[in-house]
Amino acid sequence: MSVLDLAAANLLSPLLLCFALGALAVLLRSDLRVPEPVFNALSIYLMLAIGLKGGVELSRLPPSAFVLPGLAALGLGMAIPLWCYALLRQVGRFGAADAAAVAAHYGSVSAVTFVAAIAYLDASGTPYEGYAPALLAIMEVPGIVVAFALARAGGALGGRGNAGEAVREILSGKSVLLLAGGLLIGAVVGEAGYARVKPVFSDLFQGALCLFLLELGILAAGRLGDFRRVGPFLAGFAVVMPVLHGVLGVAVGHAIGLSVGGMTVLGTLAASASYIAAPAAVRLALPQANPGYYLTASLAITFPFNLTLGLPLYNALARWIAGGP
Amino acid sequence: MSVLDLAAANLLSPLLLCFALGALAVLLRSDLRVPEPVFNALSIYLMLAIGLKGGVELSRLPPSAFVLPGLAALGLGMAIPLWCYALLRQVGRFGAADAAAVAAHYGSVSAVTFVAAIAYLDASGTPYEGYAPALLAIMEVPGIVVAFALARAGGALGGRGNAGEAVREILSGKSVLLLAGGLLIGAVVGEAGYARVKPVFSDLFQGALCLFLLELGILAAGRLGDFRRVGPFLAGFAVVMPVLHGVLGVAVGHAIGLSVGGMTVLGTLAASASYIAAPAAVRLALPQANPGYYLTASLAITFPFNLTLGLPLYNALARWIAGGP
Amino acid sequence: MSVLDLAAANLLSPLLLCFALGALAVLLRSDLRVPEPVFNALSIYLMLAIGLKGGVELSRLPPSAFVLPGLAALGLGMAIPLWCYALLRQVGRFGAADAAAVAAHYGSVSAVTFVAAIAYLDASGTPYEGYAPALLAIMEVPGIVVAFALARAGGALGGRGNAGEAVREILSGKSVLLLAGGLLIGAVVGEAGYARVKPVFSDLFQGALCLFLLELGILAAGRLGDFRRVGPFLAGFAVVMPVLHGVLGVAVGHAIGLSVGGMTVLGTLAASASYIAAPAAVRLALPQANPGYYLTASLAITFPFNLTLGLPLYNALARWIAGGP
Amino acid sequence: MQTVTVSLVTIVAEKVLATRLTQAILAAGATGYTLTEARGAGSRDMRASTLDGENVRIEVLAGEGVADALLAMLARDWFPHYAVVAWAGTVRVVRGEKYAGRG
Amino acid sequence: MQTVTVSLVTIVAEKVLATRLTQAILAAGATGYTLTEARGAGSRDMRASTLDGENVRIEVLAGEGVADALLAMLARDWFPHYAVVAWAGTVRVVRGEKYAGRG
Amino acid sequence: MQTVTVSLVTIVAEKVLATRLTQAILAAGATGYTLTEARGAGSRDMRASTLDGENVRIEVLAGEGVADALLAMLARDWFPHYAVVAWAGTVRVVRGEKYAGRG
Ligand SMILES: Nc1ncnc2c1ncn2[C@@H]1O[C@H](COP(=O)(O)O)[C@@H](O)[C@H]1O
Ligand SMILES: Nc1ncnc2c1ncn2[C@@H]1O[C@H](COP(=O)(O)O)[C@@H](O)[C@H]1O
Ligand SMILES: Nc1ncnc2c1ncn2[C@@H]1O[C@H](COP(=O)(O)O)[C@@H](O)[C@H]1O
Ligand code: NA
Ligand code: NA
Ligand code: NA
Repeated sequence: MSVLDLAAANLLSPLLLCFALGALAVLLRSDLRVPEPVFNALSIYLMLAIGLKGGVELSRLPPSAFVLPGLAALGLGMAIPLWCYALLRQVGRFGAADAAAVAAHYGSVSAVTFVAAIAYLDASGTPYEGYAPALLAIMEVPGIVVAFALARAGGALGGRGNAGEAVREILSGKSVLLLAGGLLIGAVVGEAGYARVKPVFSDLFQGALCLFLLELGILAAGRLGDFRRVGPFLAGFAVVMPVLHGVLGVAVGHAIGLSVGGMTVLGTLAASASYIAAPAAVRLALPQANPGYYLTASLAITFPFNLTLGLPLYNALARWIAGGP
Repeated sequence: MSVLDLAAANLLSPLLLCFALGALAVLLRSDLRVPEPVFNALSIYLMLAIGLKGGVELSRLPPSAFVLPGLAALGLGMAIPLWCYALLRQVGRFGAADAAAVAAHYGSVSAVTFVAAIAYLDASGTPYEGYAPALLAIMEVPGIVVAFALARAGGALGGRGNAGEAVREILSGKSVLLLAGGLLIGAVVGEAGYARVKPVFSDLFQGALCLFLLELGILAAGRLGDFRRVGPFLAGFAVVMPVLHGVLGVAVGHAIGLSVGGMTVLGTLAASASYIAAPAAVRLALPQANPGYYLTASLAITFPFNLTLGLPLYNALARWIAGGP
Repeated sequence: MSVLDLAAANLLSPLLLCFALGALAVLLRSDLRVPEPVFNALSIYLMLAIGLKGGVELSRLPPSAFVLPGLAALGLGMAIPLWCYALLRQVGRFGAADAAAVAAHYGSVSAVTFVAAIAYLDASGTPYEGYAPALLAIMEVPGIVVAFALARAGGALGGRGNAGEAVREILSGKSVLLLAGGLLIGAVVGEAGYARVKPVFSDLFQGALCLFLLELGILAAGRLGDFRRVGPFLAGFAVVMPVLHGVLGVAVGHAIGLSVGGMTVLGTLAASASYIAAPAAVRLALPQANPGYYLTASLAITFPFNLTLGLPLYNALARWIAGGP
Repeated sequence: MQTVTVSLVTIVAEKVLATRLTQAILAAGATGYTLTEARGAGSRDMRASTLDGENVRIEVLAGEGVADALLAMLARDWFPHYAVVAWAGTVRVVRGEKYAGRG
Repeated sequence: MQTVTVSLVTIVAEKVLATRLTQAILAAGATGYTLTEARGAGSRDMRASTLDGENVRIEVLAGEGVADALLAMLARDWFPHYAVVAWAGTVRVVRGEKYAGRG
Repeated sequence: MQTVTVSLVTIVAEKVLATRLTQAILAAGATGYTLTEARGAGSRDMRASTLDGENVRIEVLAGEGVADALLAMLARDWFPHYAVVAWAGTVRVVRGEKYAGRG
């Protein structure tokens, strides 16, 4: 299949169409909302499910297999904010706080984009390294820390903002905890223990993700009103940088010997921008940064872009680089 | 099996018994309630699941197969309020607002009654036309619009009430949107795409419906206190009209060549009264109408009647008309 | 396997590890919480699921098979508060209200501990009597009633406290209602009717329980701050009494001829302390009793103890008494 | 806008008390109440609500007589044992007769 | 602390009215509102909200003019048909200009 | 009913601030607070809460000194950057000593 065929198949999956339905609901001014406590519970479920499944896979690998990919993920997470910040300040003419805030989002990762990549690979029968969820966990926080350091250097930290506290909060925040906890539990209970909870944590995964994406479509479309505020530079940034980061992630994945699936995952992680952990941390540490910039860019532009066009692109690239069809 | 046997089997299904358990909880003054956000999420799930399944079926049919049944459903939905309104005004001596309000409820449809009909047919292995959920979607709104037109003619619209806005709200309301969206998604992704979300949207359906009916039992029984207010005329209306509409729906279904299952579904849809979309729309458009009338009639009388006795009756009729046993 | 092996296997099950993850979240001061409406819905689901499954089993047995175990469970529930109260007053030097409050908790039972016992037996392939959930239902309330009678005798009832009302409330409370209702529905619909809702009420059970235990871990760990208030006597009581009650339950089970699984269940029920029904009833009936005592003892000490070490112990005892390995 | 002055009593209490407290409020002569779910921290923090949500916050519009009766009832029957906090203020309403109650 | 005095109008209404009511509030000149979910009991108890949660409780900080306009609008358009209750009080805020509105 | 007069400060803020704000409230000398979930609209509407519910509404009973300290703290540390709104009123309580605080 060509890239376009793949993109079309991806666009017409239940996941993407549920996201589109949510966005449509906003455009029709419908009252459709997934109730907040249920959305919240779904996100707990998704994180735990990703972790558990990854943990079971992890238990089959020697720890050494994980060192290089872990370091690569860490390196990507820490490097990405550097050029994002520079670009936003120098070329985009953003203030230190806004530049650091956006950089934090692109340095961190989006768990749902990751999950969509996994679903994409599963649907096309492409295997990937079992420790992929661990890479997700590793890349959540470092990019945010680096961005805060840049903000401090730029004189944008201070006042009520408290970067240390904010970082402590995401480190102990539920998404890192559930991912890491799930990985550990999965590794400990192994295949046999996992079998007992598989009907919930594996069989229901795609359907639950549909409901989650329905609400994400609503939330993303709700941000479309801020589109004007974002300006052409940031809008371009929110599409071009994911592609560059995706290419970089795939290349790094190739360099350290990952499979096509693993390259796709690392590319997707690098390309994705956080819109759950990072916004909360940034709001607390950099109150003067404008959420209209960072949330709109990551949630309303980069997230749908990666979901629809990014994924097939990074995957096609990975297959091409691996010399495949 | 005789009609009575069928009714007994229906009464003793987990669905009906969960409804009864909810009602019992109210009678025992228990604090049992399905929390509102979860009930809400269940209704999103049920609507989307109905739509998805119907869409997959729909994708197998030529569009032409659907024209006649669609028109029949539309016709039924628009005609039913006419005689309901006349009857309530002339014989029942209701005011224009109350008569139109009740007529709107019986012109529209109840999704859960529809779903119970599907479950009933599935349990007895009776096939039905794949586009059935589309009929449900078609019949949700027109009856309400007709009833509002009657109210306007009767001089009962005006003041804060705003029928146009109310109709716009149900058209973009979550139940129409999820049904129609689900149908579309199902038709686009087809069997293969559906397989990935089937564990959630198909396997869990009956169990989720049990929990939904548990809460509906609580809500319906909570309306029993209003029974006195309803009066003997409306109480009779709430049992007799469903039967007449059920017979009419089955007959129309036969006339346009539906299967036994299809006739049962169309009969059930005609017989059912809305208690979610219609009450909200009526409350906004006809504030002077008394919810003690329309909600009690549709939710506390017609709904349980259809669920327990109506379903087997319409099904027996369909089998009889088709010349079956 | 030795008792220690069994205990280790139990400790490393997904259920226990999810409980531990919840506790860990509190220690790390994470914001992880299962939203209250979802937790609430999970508890409705679990109770109904336990009841339904038990009811299906029950429908296969002659009613006579159930008389003796039912009476044994009732007797245990009513006797346990007697010595608990005496011990707490005489040796522990607690006031009448506090002693009766704690006695009520240990006389009643914990549904989740019961469920963990079932999961434990299932995992090791040990069969148990089908009416086990009925024993759970029977033991929920009597111990609380006896404890209130003791409080009255001790002069601790009065003022705003209203034991009669409190007992009426738990009798019609959701846990008794769902258990009893589920048992009835299960018995009526039997294997065939149950099959339709099995994907929800059976296949999802263990996974749903994981999420429930995650939140229970959070709640239990949240009580650890009260540990000092509890004092060494009550802390010892909360570990020693479960063991004594567990031994007693296993012995009674053996005397009336239960299987190894049945003895384990009865031992676990006797050993368990309520932390949902009893606290609410006690708060209303004995307002002057300190929740810092009864909730901390039952939720933060006895519950985790039973879950981790108690279960394998009672099971090993049952196997030993039955002459097994 | 012609308005009359009535009392607004706000009560915050452990959730487990909700049913009983609203019954007592109506029994004390109030014509209605509005309840929202809440949580909080206070100086006692002794409660049994761990597993059952947290607090409820109840507002009662009432004439001054009923309002004082409510506060007196709370002080006598509820403050000693339960985590209950209450305050009273004065507000203007359009149709005062609705809240006159039986006090 | 230098503060200015503004009105605080609180409205309790059937949940089904929420969207319309908040639109009407802003149309009447208020600069914002705060909404919480609530439930309650009252003297009429005639509502269609069985299936849709229960009440909403809306607070509006506004100048006295807008506050009176709000009460008048409620009395004219909403009280006759809907389960709506409202009251107004006086509070101090730090930055009063924020709530001056268009009233 | 013998009552004393205390201040009631109400604060509406973005949900993401809840933990920090309640800590700051207790640090400013308040003896407790009551928090409810809310949502709203205002004149700034600049927030990061899209994915995390919306607002919290926090009530604090306190002596006038603590109440003024709270308002001052809000005006200094919170108003400039966050979507925070606050008001203060006067209410009667039965046992005033409970709320005297450290202010
Ligand atoms: N100073 C205060 N201001 C506002 N609410 C309070 C205050 N003190 C206590 N509360 C509320 O009353 C509940 C019980 O308080 P307490 O009995 O002091 O633990 C708390 O959970 C709070 O919701
Ligand atoms: N006296 C009252 N005090 C506080 N809230 C009230 C009062 N009366 C009515 N309400 C609220 O207003 C809603 C509608 O009242 P009603 O129209 O009287 O049924 C109720 O559900 C309550 O939330
Ligand atoms: N005039 C007002 N009346 C009541 N609440 C308000 C008002 N203005 C703002 N708020 C609340 O304060 C929050 C933040 O307001 P703002 O910073 O103006 O966007 C809003 O979401 C509302 O909950
Ligand atoms: Na990234
Ligand atoms: Na109908
Ligand atoms: Na026990």
